[in-house]
Amino acid sequence: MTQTTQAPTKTAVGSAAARTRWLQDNGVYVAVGVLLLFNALFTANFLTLGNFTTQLVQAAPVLIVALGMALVIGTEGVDLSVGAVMALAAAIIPLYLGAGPLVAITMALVVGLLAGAFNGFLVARVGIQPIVATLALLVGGRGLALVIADGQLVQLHDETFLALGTGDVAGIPVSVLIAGLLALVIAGLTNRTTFGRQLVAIGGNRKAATLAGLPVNRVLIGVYAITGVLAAIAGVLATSRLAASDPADMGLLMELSAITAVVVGGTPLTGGKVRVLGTVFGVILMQLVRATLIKHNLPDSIAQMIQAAIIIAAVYVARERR
Amino acid sequence: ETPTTATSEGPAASAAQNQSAGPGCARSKTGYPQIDLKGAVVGFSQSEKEANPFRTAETQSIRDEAAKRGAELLYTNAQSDLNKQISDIKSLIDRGAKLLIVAPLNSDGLQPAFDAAKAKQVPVVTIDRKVSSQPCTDYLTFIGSDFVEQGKRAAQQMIKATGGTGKIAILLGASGNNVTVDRTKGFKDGIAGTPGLTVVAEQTGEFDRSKGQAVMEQLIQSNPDITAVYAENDEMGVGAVTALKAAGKQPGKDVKIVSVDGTRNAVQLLVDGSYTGVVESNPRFGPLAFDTLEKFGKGDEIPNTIVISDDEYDSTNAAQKLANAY
Amino acid sequence: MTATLTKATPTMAARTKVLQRQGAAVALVLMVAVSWLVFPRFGSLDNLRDLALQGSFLAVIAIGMTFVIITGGIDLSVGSVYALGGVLAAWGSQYGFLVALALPLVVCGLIGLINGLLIARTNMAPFIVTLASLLFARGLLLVITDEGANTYQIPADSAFVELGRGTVFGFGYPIFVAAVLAVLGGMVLNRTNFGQNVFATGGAEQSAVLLGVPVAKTKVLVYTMSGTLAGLAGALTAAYLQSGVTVIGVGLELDAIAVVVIGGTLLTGGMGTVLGTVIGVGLIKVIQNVINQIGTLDSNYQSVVSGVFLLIVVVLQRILRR
Amino acid sequence: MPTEIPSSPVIEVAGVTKTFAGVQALRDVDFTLQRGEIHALVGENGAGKSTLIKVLTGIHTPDAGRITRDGHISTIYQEVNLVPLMSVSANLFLGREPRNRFGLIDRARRDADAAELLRGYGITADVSSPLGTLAVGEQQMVALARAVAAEADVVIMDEPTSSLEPREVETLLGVVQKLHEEGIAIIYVSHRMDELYRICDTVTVLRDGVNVHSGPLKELPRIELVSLMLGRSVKEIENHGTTAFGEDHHADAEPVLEATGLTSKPRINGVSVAIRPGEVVGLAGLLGSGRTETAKAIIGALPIDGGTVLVAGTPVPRTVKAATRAGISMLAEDRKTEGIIPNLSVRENIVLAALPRLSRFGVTSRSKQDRIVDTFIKRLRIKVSSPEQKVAELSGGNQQKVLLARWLCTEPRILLLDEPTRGIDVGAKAEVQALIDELAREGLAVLLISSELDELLDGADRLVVLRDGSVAGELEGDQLTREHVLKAIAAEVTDDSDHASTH
Ligand SMILES: Nc1ncnc2c1ncn2[C@@H]1O[C@H](COP(=O)(O)OP(=O)(O)OP(=O)(O)O)[C@@H](O)[C@H]1O
Ligand SMILES: Nc1ncnc2c1ncn2[C@@H]1O[C@H](COP(=O)(O)OP(=O)(O)OP(=O)(O)O)[C@@H](O)[C@H]1O
Ligand SMILES: [Mg+2]
Ligand SMILES: [Mg+2]
Repeated sequence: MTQTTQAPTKTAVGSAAARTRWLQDNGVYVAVGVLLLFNALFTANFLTLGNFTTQLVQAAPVLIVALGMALVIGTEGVDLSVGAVMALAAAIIPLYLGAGPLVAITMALVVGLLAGAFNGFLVARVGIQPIVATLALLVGGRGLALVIADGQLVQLHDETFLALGTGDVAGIPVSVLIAGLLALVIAGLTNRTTFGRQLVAIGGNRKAATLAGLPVNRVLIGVYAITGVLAAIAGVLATSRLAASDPADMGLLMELSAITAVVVGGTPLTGGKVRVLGTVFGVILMQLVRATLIKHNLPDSIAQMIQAAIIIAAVYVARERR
Repeated sequence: ETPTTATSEGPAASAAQNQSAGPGCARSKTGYPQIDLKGAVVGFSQSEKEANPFRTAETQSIRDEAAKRGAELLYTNAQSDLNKQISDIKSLIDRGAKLLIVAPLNSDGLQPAFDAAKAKQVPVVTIDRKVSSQPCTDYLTFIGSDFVEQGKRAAQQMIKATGGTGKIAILLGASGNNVTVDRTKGFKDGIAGTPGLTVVAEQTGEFDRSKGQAVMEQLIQSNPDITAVYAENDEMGVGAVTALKAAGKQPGKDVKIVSVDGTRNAVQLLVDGSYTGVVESNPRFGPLAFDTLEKFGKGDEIPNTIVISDDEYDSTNAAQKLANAY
Repeated sequence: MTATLTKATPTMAARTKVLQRQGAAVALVLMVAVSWLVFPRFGSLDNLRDLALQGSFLAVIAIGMTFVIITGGIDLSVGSVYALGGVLAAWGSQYGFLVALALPLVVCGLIGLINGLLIARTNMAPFIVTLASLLFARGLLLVITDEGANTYQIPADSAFVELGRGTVFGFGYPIFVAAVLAVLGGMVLNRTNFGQNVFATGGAEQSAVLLGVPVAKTKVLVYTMSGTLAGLAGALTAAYLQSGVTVIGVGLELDAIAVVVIGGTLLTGGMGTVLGTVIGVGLIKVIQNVINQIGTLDSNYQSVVSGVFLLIVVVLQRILRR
Repeated sequence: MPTEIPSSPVIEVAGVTKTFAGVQALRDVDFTLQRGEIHALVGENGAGKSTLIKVLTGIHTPDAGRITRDGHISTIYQEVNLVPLMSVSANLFLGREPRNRFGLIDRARRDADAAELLRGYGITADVSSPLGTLAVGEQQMVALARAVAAEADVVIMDEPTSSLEPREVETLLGVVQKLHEEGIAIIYVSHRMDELYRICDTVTVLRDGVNVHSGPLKELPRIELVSLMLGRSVKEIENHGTTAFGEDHHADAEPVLEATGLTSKPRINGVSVAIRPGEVVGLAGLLGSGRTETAKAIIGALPIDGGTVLVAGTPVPRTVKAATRAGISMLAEDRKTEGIIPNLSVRENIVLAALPRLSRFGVTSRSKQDRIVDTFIKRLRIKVSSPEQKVAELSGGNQQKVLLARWLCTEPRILLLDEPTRGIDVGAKAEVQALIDELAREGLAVLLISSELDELLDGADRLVVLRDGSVAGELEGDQLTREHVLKAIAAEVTDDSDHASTH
C-alpha cells in the first residue's frame, strides 16, 4: 500500500495559473469583445448607431433588474419575484395615469418598495430561505397584478409617460440613461458605503456579521427593498416602451435572465461578492447573444441550445477555483 | 348552417358551416342520454388565464350563452397546465356536469379526460383548437377556426397589399404550439405561388407583444429592406408597429403588417392607418356550442367539424367594423 | 432527581422535534380534513384517485430533486427534461415498450450526468448549470419535433400506454411507480452509504472532503438520478397522455422545488426526507384541487391563492421549527 | 503490542514546495515519520504545519517534491471537520457504517456502537442528535474518536487540544499513549509545550515554510525549541515567563459591566458577573459549563429567559448591535463560523465592526481604514502579504489576530474574549497576553475565557468558576492557585471524597 506522489513541474503551473486568474476576472469583457467582433464581421448592418441604440434600449430594463439581483445575490440570497414585481408596477400605472405620470410612477415604485420590503421581511425577520420566500411572490404577484388590471392589457396614451420609452437626451435614450445612472449609483453603494460593505459581509458569513454587531436585518430588508424598487423602475420603463400595460407578460422569466446576467458577470451565487461592472457586461453579453441569434435567423431550437452553451462557457471561465 | 344572430358582444360573425363530408354524429349512435339544456349542468374547461382578449371574449361568450339558456355553468381554468386541464375535466364530471365544453390547451394529450367523459356518457364539444382524438367517439365535435385557412387568408391580404413583391418577416407564435404550426403553414402555402414575395426572417415572438416588439427591433436593424410583416397574432403585430415606428418606418405604408386575431387594438391601428390587415380568429363560441349541444340532445346529426366563420378586416372596412373587434 | 430530569428532557425534546418535522404532515391532515368537510365531493374516490395520479408525476421528479437539494444543489432543468422525456418515449414507442421506456431514461440520465459532471468537476453553481440545461433540453426537444410541429402519438393499443393508463382498483400505475420510488428513495437516503454521503456533501462540503466522502461522485450521481427520474416522469406522462406533448413541464421545476421545501428539506442542504417531499406533493395537489372545488374563483385569483398558501405553509413551518 | 521502534519510515517527504497565490507556505521541506513514533510538528502561526499535513494526506497537491506513504492515514484537522447537521453517530461511522444482512445501514447498532465508543472519551451526549448541538470541545473529541476508530497506521492530529479542557486533554493524551502502544505512528501539532514534552519522541520545527530542525525532542531544551520556532535568540526569550501577563491591575471601584441572573434554559442558569474598568475577570469551568453562553448572553447573541446586563449602570437592549454600541465587544470562540468573513480581505475584516465610525453619511473612508489597519497589522504582527489578501488564506493564528484587531478598533469599554489564544503560537500568544494586560491597564474591562488554566491564573485578577451553567465559586487573590480552581471546577467529582470545597 505504498503510494508515491510526484509533483508536476512548477513553472508551467505558475504562468497558467496567472492566465486563468486573469481570464476569470475579465472573461465576461473578453466574451463581449469577441461577440462584437463576430457581429462586426458576419452580421449585416451591425455597425450602425441605430443598432447599438436598439441593443442598449432592450438591455436597459434587464440591467436595472440585474443590478438589484446582484445585490441580493451578494447577500447569499436570490429574488425570484422581480418579474412579478415588474408586472405589478405595470398594472399600477394605468390606475393612476389619470392623475399624471409622476403620480403613476411614484405609485408603481411604492408598490415595488413594498413588495421588496415584504420579501426582505420574510428573509430577514421570519428567516425563510430567499428562494422560497420570493417564490411565493413570483406565484402570487403576477396573479395579483392581473387581478388589479382585471386581466386586461391596457393601451397607454399619455405622451409624457410614453416619452420615457421613446425620448432621448442628447441622443441617448432616456431608459439607457436611467440604467447607466443606476449602475453608477449601485456601484457606489456597494463599494463606497457602509451599507454596501455590510451587505457583502452578511453574504460572506451571516453569523459572523451578526456577532460583529452589524444591522443584519436592516441591511437585508434594505437590499430586497432596493431590488423591489429597481424591478418596479424596470417595469415602468418597459411599460412605457411597450406603450401598454401588460401584466400578463411583463417581466415573464425576468428572474432567470437577471440571475444569468449577474452570474455570467462574475458574481458568485454563494454570496459575499458583488461585481457591478461585471453585471453590466453580463447583461450586454446576453443581449448580444440574443441579438446575434435573431439576426442570423436561427430557429428557436438551435437558439436555445446555443444560449445554453454560451452561458456554460462564460460561467466556466469566470468560476472560482477551489 | 344556422347563422346565429346577436351575441352579447354585438353583431357576431359566427356563422357556421358544415365542413365534414362524412357521416355526422347522432345521439342514437353514441347511446348517450338526452339532456335538456335548460337547468342542465354544463362544464366549461378553459385552458389558460383570461389575460388576453381572445380568452376573455371566449369565456365571456360561453358564460353569457349559458345564462341566456338557463344552464348552470361550472367553470375551471387550467392555467396553461395540461395535467391540470385533465383533472379539471375529470372534476367537472365529478361535480355533476352532464355536458362539457372544452377549450383544449393543446391538440394532443387530453385523451385521459375524454375517456373519463366517455365513461360517464358526457358529450364533449371542443372549441378553438382541434384535438387529435376521434370525433364522435372520444369527443362530440370540434367548433373552431381553421388555422391553416387563417394563414392562407393572411397571405392573400399580404399579396394584395404588397402587390406581390416584398420581403417578409414572420413573427412566429410560441414554439411547439399547433396554432403556430398551422398559421405558418397556411401563410407559406398562400404565398408559394407568388415568387415576388420572399420570407427573409422567421423568429418567434411567443405570441407576446413585448417579445414581438423586441424581435422586430432586431430584424429591422439587420434587414432594413423588410417591406412586410406577418404576425401570427395581433399582439405581436402591435408590438411590431411600435418597433417600426421607433426605427423611423411608417408601418402600414413602408412596411405592410398583417396579423391574425381581430383584437380591438389591432383593428384600431388599422383604422388609424398604421396596419394593413387583420384576419379574425373568432372567439365567440357560446351560441354555436350551445346550439350544437341542443341539437345533439334533440337527436340531430352533428358534423365532425364545425368551422366558425372568421371575419376579415382591411383598410376599407376597419372603421365600420371596429365595434366587432374584441 | 437529576437522573429523571435528564431523562425527561430528551423525550420532550424528541416529541416537539417530531411535531416540527411533521409540520407539513400536520398541515396536510388538517387541509384534507377541512376540505372533506367543506367540499363533499373532495372525498369521492374518483377525486382522490385523480389527485394521487396527478401527484405521482410530480412526486417522481421531486424525489430526485430532494436528493439534489440535500447535497446543497438545485436542478432547474427538470421541467424541460421531463418534457423531453415524454417526447422521446412517444417517439420510441413505435419501436416497442422497451425502447419507449429506456430511451427517455438514458437520454435524460445523460443530461443529468452532464449537469453533475459540470457541477462536481468545475465548481460551477448548480443553479446556472441546470438553468443552461433547461434551455438545452427545450432546444433539443424542439429539434426532435421539428420546432414543435410534430407531436408523436402512441398507438392506443401499445403496451406502453398501459403503463400510464392501467389501474389497480382504479388507482393508476404511475401512483404505484411513485410509491415504490418514494420507499426506495427513503431507504437509499437513510440506509445506505450513498445516502449518508448525500447528507455529508450538503451538510458541510469541505468537511465531507476531509472525511473521505467522494463528494464529486455523490454530486454526479444525484444529478444523474434527478435527470433520469425527470425522464421517467416524462415517459409516464406520455404513456398517460398517449402522446409526446411538447408544451408540458414549463415552470415545473419551481413546483418541484416548492414541494421539496414544503416537505421540510433545507434548501441549503444537509437535511431532508423523501417522506416530507411526498407530503409536500400532497399539500400542493390538495390546494389545487380545493381551488377547483371552489369552482367560482376567477383564474387570476387562483395564482394569488396559491402564492398566499405557499407563503402560509413555509411561514408556519418556520415558526414550528423555532 | 509492545513498543519497539522499527526504523522503516511510514511517511517520507522530500523537497516539498507549496505556494498559494503569492504565499510560499512550504519551501523544499524534507520530513520523515518513523513507524511507531510520536512526532511533534511545531512552528509559529502560518509556519506551514497545516499545509504540510494537507500535503501529506493528499488534500493539497504540492508544486514540487516527492511524498511516499506506506499505510492508511487518519487525520484530525485543525478546525473541526465533521458535518454539524448529521447525527453524532452518523459522523462517527461515516463511510464505514455497520450493515444489516440486507446491506442496509443498521441504525440501531450504529447508535449503540457510537454511544459505547464515546463513553470511552467521556462523552455521554445523545448520539442520535445532530453533532452541531455539541460544544466545540465535544465535537473535537468525536473527531478524535472517529480518527482513532479508523484503524490507521498513522494518526495525524492538528492542534487537537486547542479547544479541550484539562480533563479532556488528559483523556486525549491517554488515547495517544494507547495508540503509541499499539505501534501506530502519530504526528502531533500543538502550541502547548507541556503536552509536547510529555508525549512526543521527536520534533520537527517549521519556520516560514522551511524545516529548520528535526530530531529527538527530549534532548532539546524548551527554551531552545521556542528559539528555533521564533527564529530569535535564546536570550531574548529567556526574559519571558510561561505567560506574558504582568501583575495585578488597578481596577476602579465601580463595575462597568454588571450582568445579573443571566438565564437561558437549559444552558445557563442565573449567572452573574461584574467587571470593573481595568480588571480582567476570568471565566473558568469544564467543557460545556456554559462559559461561551455566558459571554453570548452578555452581548445579546443568545436569547435569555431572565437576567439583566448593565453597562455603567444603564441597561443594554438585547441585541448585539445595541451591546456593541454600548461598548461591549466579543471575540467569538469559533472563528471559522462566527468570526471571519472568508471572502473579504484582511482590511475589510478588521474594520467591519467599526465601519460606521470610519464613514461619513454612510460613505466609507478608505484612508481612515488603511491607517487603522496598518496600525493593527503592525501592533499584532499579523502575517499577511498585503492587507488586501483574503482572510481565508491566512493561517489559523493570524485569523485570530485579525479578529482581535476587529474588536480593538471598535474601541470597546468591555471586551469579552472567548479563547483568545486558541491556536495561537507561543510568540503571538505572548503578544496577545501582553496586549490584554495593556488593554486592562488602559482601563478596559476584560472577561477572559480560556481552557488553559495557566492563562487564567496569570491573566485574571479574579476568577468566576462555572459549573453546569451556574456560578460555582469566585476566587480572588491568594485563592488563585491551580488547586483551588481545580477543586471548584470539579466539585461534582470531589464532593464524595474528603476534599473540602472551595469556599
Ligand atoms: N488555501 C490557502 N490559500 C492561500 N494561502 C494559504 C492557504 N492555506 C494556507 N495558506 C498560507 O500558507 C501559510 C501556512 O499556513 P498553515 O495553515 O499551514 O499554517 P500553520 O503552521 O498551520 O499555522 P497555525 O498554527 O496558525 O495553524 C500561511 O501563510 C497561510 O496564509
Ligand atoms: N447549539 C447548541 N444546541 C444545543 N446544545 C448546545 C449548543 N451549543 C452548546 N450546547 C450545549 O450547551 C452546554 C454548554 O456549552 P458551552 O459551549 O457554553 O460550553 P463552554 O463552557 O463554553 O465550553 P467550551 O467553550 O470550552 O466548549 C454544553 O453541554 C453543550 O453541549
Ligand atoms: Mg494550522
Ligand atoms: Mg466555549
